[in-house]
Amino acid sequence: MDFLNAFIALSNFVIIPAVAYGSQLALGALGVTLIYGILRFSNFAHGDTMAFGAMVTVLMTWFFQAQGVSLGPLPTALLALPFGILGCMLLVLVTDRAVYRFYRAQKAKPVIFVIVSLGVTFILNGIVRFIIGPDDQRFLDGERFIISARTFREMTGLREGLAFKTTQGITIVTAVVVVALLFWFLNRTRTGKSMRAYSDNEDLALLSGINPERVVMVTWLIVAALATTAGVLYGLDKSFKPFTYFQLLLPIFASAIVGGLGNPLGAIAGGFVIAFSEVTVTYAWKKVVTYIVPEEVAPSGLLQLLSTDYKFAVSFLILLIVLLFKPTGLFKGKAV
Amino acid sequence: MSSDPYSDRGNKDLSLGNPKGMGTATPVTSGGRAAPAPGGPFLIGEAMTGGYGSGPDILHECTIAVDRGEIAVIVGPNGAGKSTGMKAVFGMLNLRAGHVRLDGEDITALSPQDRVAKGMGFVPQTSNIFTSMTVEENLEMGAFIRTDDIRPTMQQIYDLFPILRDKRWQAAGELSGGQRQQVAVGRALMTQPKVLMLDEPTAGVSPIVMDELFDRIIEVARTGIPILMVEQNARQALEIADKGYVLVQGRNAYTGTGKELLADPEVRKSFLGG
Amino acid sequence: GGHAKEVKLGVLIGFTGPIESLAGPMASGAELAMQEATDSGKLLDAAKVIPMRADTGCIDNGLSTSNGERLIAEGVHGIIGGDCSGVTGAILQNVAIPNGMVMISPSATSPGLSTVEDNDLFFRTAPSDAREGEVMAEVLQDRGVTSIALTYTNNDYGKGLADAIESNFKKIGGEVTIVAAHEDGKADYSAEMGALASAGGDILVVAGYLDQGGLGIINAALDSGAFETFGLPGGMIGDSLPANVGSALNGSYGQIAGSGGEGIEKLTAMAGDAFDATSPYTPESYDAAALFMLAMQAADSTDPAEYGPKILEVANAPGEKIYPGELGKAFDILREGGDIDYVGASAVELIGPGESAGTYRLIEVKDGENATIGFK
Amino acid sequence: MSPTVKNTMLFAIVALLIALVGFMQSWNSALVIVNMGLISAIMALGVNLQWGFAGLFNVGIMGFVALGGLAAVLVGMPATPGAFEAGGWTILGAFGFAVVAIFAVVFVRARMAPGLARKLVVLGMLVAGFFVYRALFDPGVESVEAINPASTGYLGGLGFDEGLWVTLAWPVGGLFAAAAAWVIGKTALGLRSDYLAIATLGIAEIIIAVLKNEDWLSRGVKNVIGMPRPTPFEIELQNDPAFVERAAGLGFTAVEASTLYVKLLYAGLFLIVLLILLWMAQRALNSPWGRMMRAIRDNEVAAEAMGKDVTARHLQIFVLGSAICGIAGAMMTTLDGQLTPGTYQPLRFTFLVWVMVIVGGSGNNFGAVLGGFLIWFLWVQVEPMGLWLMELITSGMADGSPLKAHLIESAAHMRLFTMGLVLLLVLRFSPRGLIPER
Amino acid sequence: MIVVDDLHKHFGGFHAVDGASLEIEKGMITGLIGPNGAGKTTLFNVIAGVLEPTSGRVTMDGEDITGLPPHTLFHKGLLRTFQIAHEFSSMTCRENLMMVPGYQSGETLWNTWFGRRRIADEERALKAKADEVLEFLTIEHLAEQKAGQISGGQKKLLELGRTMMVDAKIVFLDEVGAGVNRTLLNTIGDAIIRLNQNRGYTFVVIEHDMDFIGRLCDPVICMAEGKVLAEGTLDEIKANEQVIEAYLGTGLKNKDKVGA
Ligand SMILES: Nc1ncnc2c1ncn2[C@@H]1O[C@H](COP(=O)(O)OP(=O)(O)OP(=O)(O)O)[C@@H](O)[C@H]1O
Ligand SMILES: Nc1ncnc2c1ncn2[C@@H]1O[C@H](COP(=O)(O)OP(=O)(O)OP(=O)(O)O)[C@@H](O)[C@H]1O
Ligand SMILES: CC(C)C[C@H](N)C(=O)O
Ligand SMILES: [Mg+2]
Ligand SMILES: [Mg+2]
Repeated sequence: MDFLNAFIALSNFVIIPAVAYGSQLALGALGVTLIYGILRFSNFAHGDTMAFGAMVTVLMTWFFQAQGVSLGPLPTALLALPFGILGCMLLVLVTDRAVYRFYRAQKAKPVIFVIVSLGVTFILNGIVRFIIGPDDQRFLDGERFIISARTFREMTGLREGLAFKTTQGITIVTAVVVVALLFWFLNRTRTGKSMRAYSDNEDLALLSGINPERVVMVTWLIVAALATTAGVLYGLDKSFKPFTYFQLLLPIFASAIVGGLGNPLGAIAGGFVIAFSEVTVTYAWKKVVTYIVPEEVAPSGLLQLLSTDYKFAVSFLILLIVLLFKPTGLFKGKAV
Repeated sequence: MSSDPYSDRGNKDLSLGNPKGMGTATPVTSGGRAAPAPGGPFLIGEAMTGGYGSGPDILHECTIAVDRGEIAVIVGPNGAGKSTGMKAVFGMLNLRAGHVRLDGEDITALSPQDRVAKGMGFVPQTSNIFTSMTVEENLEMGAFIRTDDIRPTMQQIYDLFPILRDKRWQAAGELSGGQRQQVAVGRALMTQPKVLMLDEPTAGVSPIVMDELFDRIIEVARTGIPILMVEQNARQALEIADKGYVLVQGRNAYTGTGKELLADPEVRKSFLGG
Repeated sequence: GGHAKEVKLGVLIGFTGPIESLAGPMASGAELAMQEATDSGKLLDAAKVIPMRADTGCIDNGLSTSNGERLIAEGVHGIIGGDCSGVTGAILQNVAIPNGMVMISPSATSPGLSTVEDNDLFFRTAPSDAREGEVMAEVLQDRGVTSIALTYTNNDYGKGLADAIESNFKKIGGEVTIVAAHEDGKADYSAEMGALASAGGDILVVAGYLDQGGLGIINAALDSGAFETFGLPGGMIGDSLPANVGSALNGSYGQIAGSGGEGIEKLTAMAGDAFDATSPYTPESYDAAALFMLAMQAADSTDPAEYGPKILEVANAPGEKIYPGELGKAFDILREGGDIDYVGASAVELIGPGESAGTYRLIEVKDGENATIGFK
Repeated sequence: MSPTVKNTMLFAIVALLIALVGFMQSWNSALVIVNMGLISAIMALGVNLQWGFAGLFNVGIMGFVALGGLAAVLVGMPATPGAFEAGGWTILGAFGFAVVAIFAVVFVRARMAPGLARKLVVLGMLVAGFFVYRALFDPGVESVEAINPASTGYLGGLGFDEGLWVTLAWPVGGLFAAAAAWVIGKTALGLRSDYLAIATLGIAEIIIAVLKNEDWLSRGVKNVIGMPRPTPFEIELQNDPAFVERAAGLGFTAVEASTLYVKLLYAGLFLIVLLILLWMAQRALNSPWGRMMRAIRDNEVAAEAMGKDVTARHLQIFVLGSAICGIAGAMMTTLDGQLTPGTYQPLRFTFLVWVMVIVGGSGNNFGAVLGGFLIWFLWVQVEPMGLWLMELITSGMADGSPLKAHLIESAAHMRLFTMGLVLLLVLRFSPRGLIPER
Repeated sequence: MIVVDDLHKHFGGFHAVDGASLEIEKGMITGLIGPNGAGKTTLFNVIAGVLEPTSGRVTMDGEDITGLPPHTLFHKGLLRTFQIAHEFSSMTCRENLMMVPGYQSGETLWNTWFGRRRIADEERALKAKADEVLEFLTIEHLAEQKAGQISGGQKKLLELGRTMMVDAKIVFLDEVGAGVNRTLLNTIGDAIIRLNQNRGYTFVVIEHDMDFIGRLCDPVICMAEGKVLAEGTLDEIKANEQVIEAYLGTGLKNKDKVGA
């Protein structure tokens, strides 16, 4: 019986990866949820906005690396991030001007916005691939691990290793900080409140002296910052590849929705729900159980509830169950 | 079923293009320039002609005016164009003819936003609160353009409508019809406007609150702020009105002091319910 | 017979979609062969070979079929493609067979395509995965591996290959602790990693694509310290993998269809900096294009019905061995009625229903690079 | 311009575009577009029914289309010899057991008093049931999948592979989709807008996951190829002297004539289906039923108070719309001649259909049909357009310049780019769709 | 006819209806008054099946109707209007009315394809009926206007009009008067009385206009804080101290400041 090793194995393969993945999803979901909450449509272009912001950052990182600039143990990309954010801000503002503003003036239905954002997705898709190509790009440098599995084993003498990556650490910290900031911003500051007012009743907001275009602009700026940060952190942790950002959209939307659309706390909760359900339900408990039970009764099978083929299906099943009991998500999101 | 029977967004689905908060009027777009136009009452919509979008004219050379310290009341049958007239004065409608002047300044070309900045306050007839925000936040939004301390005003509102104090942390969309109306009026009072426009402020409020409200309106007016309001509780309203307008089919049908209109048997019979 | 001064060859592969990063080099490889033929001035009556690109999206039947029809409409004389096995079947059935068009796929490797009814119009320069399964099992046995964890990309390629590896490895007495699918292009592979790590095994065999889920899985395994050595079938062999993973990949090994270093080295030299000739299925693409033109020369015709039957002849012995860069020479031999045995960049040897026999190059990652350590 | 004239013109323009393909490329290409256009139009009709009529945000179209495809396999493919003996019956038995077990659970739940005891018993029964089910199911699956896995390894179907019998798969596809929609509707229709959307999206993903991984059912990712079709094979026609002669009489080569003939046959069949469905949808829309649906869409609470059973109506229309998507899915699989679960991607089968509905004009059946044709045309034809665009841009550049090479290299990615551009342009000039709801 | 027995409706910790018990007699026009937030609308919503009660029972003609969905209650003859107008905004006013009657044969899909004749006949009758109602409400000129584009008061009229499209047994009117012109309101009052006397409709009317209540209603029930505060004729109610304090008030204080 070896609870310590069992626990380490579980942390290494379930808890840490799920928390990190959950934070990544949450950061993406925050952007989606904000657009939905304020501008009231599901932005399909969010994945590609992330890709765009990340791309600018990647290019800047390469530039810095070529110049020999570095942040020591931290990835140089963090230094390039502000530039990525700026680039992304420029992009979203231009798209808003060129595309969305027209439909706002038309008072178009949200579904039109959704489809329009699909069009924007296509275009961004083309632009990003055009600039940086469809391939994987590496831009991570600095210390890869806070603690690697091997070091951990050597340090503790345990059989199981525990790995914790620098990027995972940064992602988790960023997610927590960002959500706190956003929550404070929306609920406590004047600008934040005016954004919520605008989302609630555009005409009345106008009557209260709120400038709609400013609200829209601030929203896009925040979204650009969020998207770039999320995109870069994801790219650092995994790899930068335009196609995966589009694929990331599905779990991101799932997270935003389980959490309750329009609610920043919901986005975080949703990200974790999706991440944990993906990782735990298909987990093979053999290793963990083998450590815990006496040797004679050690399991011969994998002790896997479902094969990993169904991991995506399972996370959606969990999403469905959550929605059946909480029809507007865990945190009572908007259902406008 | 819906847990919120008040939800006026039918299919609780924004994607369905529920027009809530999305009026069909095409407001005057930003950027007009205000030009002085001497004389006249403090706020006047003069010989206004116009309608919604590209539809037919609803207003026909309709004139509404109110002066400092006065209460002007607009009455008339349903669909006469009272609310349309208010919206026109507030710039939420593109006028085809006529002018709007505030304090001698021609503001016909200003957007509603700019008019708010000029100190005009307006409570629309419908969708006049932020349903997803708390009562207190609704009031704060009323004071959005103010930069001074808003707490005293808020206390005054709570004193005026005590029920709102109990409900201050509740989402306004969960209130009863009359309570919502109180929030709407409270929101407008928070603005501390230079001129206040109310579209049926007393619809659905109980007699005791209505009295409080009228009292308050009188008080506000006597501090010098002109008040323009549409009312269906016309007799009570005309009793406190300095000026009354009867609109019929978008035209001025009768104009006079409140007392005069109340005394006119024709007006009483046709518009005030006898 | 008389023929046009132009030969058009369609390049119908997935420029967008899940293998978009492979498609570029593949197309370049095919076009390199065409360029070479044109430059030689010896094909038919000094014909100019014109490539026509079209997209399959890798997974979009409707798009592939439409684009196939479009290529036919534009008068192509042969189609290089499809790329992914799924759409390849669709193009074959809906475009190639009805129109009597010959198709040579450089990359569709599903065993299912071996038995499909094709009216002798379908060939491939890549071997069936059934064969790779045997080879991989032998490689593992040679290395003394007794148990493997196996993960595959969830499509007909991955599934077929995984089946083949599993059954062959079990046949020779190995243990397969787990067979877990992974989907390509997903954001995260922690769940798969959890299951694979829990099942354990000497090494992890990744039957996936190197710039898709395969890479994600390997990164996840290394990050969590679950596996240190990987078995790498063809879809995982390419320069970008060691480049992306870094030194941690050293010591991993596998195999890819291909033979004698000569062919591939020549191609690499020819490609120069223009594109990466060792990118997966790029040599096969070069060879597919070459086979078309050689068969046309042998039949002295661009009519599929006439040159189609020649493909097996030019590809296989007897005859003089032909390597990349030697197309001109081959055209000469053929014109004079001689015989050639096209070897090309991927050691072409067509067997049975017209697919590559499958010689495999054994690879081991050393010092961050794929090193060839033998052939099988 | 009166709306009728305008709409006729829009249809004429799309017809002209397709005809242009016929003239400039080939009539085969044009007919391929027409055939997929017809199928797309049917899908769009189904989605329009749900969205345009009832305001149900269904983003699970892909799943229903795939179920239709499954029906095509189960109806059309021959049964695998020996599969049922080997494990088919065991699998069916396992399903039978599952049904019985669920009924048992429901029965026990109804009989026992609520409380912890009941919860424990129910949970225990469910867990035990699951394991027994797996114990029955897994060996069956294993033996079925063991039968020549490279080419069969599944149960096969009913073998309706003679001529028009093949089309039996289409209504069956509709039924499959309808059955799934009923189950989904019963559970998920309480959800609103985007919550319903993600739920249906999830269910579609689950359906695809099942199709991909249950090899005994339809070979999973190994694909079913060589499916029967209602039309003759081109090769047969080419080998039929009578046909070749008649073709020659009309001035066609055998290959041309046979390929065109087969496509025309398909087009005819699809057109019949489309017309029937369109007629039904139009009639329904312009009737008190349609009025009721619009009322429900406008304001559910009020419709409920006016005596309309909103839940039942939603379920009805959800099932109908999904069934139509299922029919289209079966038709598409028949046309492709193969079922490839890996190709079912939300972008292609869900969002593209949505684009069709919105661009065409939601709430208007003719709009949906128009959108189906137009968007499909673009989806296929923007690639050459993108290439052309790139050539235009690079025409001024020096040959061999790296930028030019890069641009031409990226041309394929211009497909989506151009698609996006066209989409935005159409919606810019006609924000409510080309043929808006009245 | 309707008996409400110790009804509770809680929103979280807030008791909107807090043990209300009352009886509505057949053939009467019962007035329901009370301060804003007294729970009147909530009570309506519970009776009409829009909200589930936390506890308590509602019976109609002896039959337990607690928690039945609104559409079932509609077919039992129980109709209601909404305090905040719930029009079908993208449909014309006439369609708003024509959709009301239940069990139209054109609402069955089968008939829409194969029963056109019958539908056409029914539709003609419905249209005539709808036009009659529109005319009564003085909004016949709006028949073809989208209901989302009419004035606030007109929407309330339409709301009322819907209840006139079918033969109801009992109608709950939630502040039909708010926002309606007083002269027109008098006409509506007359109509209510007529429907009550000639067709035997039972009415329950929420209103804050005491004149209107006085003209129509007997008895009158006054609610406050979720409970029934008083019950009786309007005069009795008006004399009730608690009612005056909570609801009626004592008139304007600033009357003296009214100038001119
Ligand atoms: N969904 C809800 N959530 C929380 N509180 C609610 C909700 N709906 C109503 N309430 C509260 O219940 C109380 C009763 O509301 P109700 O609408 O029944 O009042 P009413 O008597 O109809 O008032 P009015 O005359 O203003 O229409 C109010 O205080 C309101 O704030
Ligand atoms: N959004 C709109 N679009 C088009 N027409 C409208 C719109 N709103 C109102 N109308 C029409 O304009 C006319 C005047 O409406 P308005 O709302 O001004 O009336 P009102 O006098 O305020 O009536 P009420 O007392 O009922 O509120 C009505 O005939 C109405 O049908
Ligand atoms: C392009 C390749 C990676 C395709 C793969 N060999 C298949 O058959 O699907
Ligand atoms: Mg009005
Ligand atoms: Mg009320």
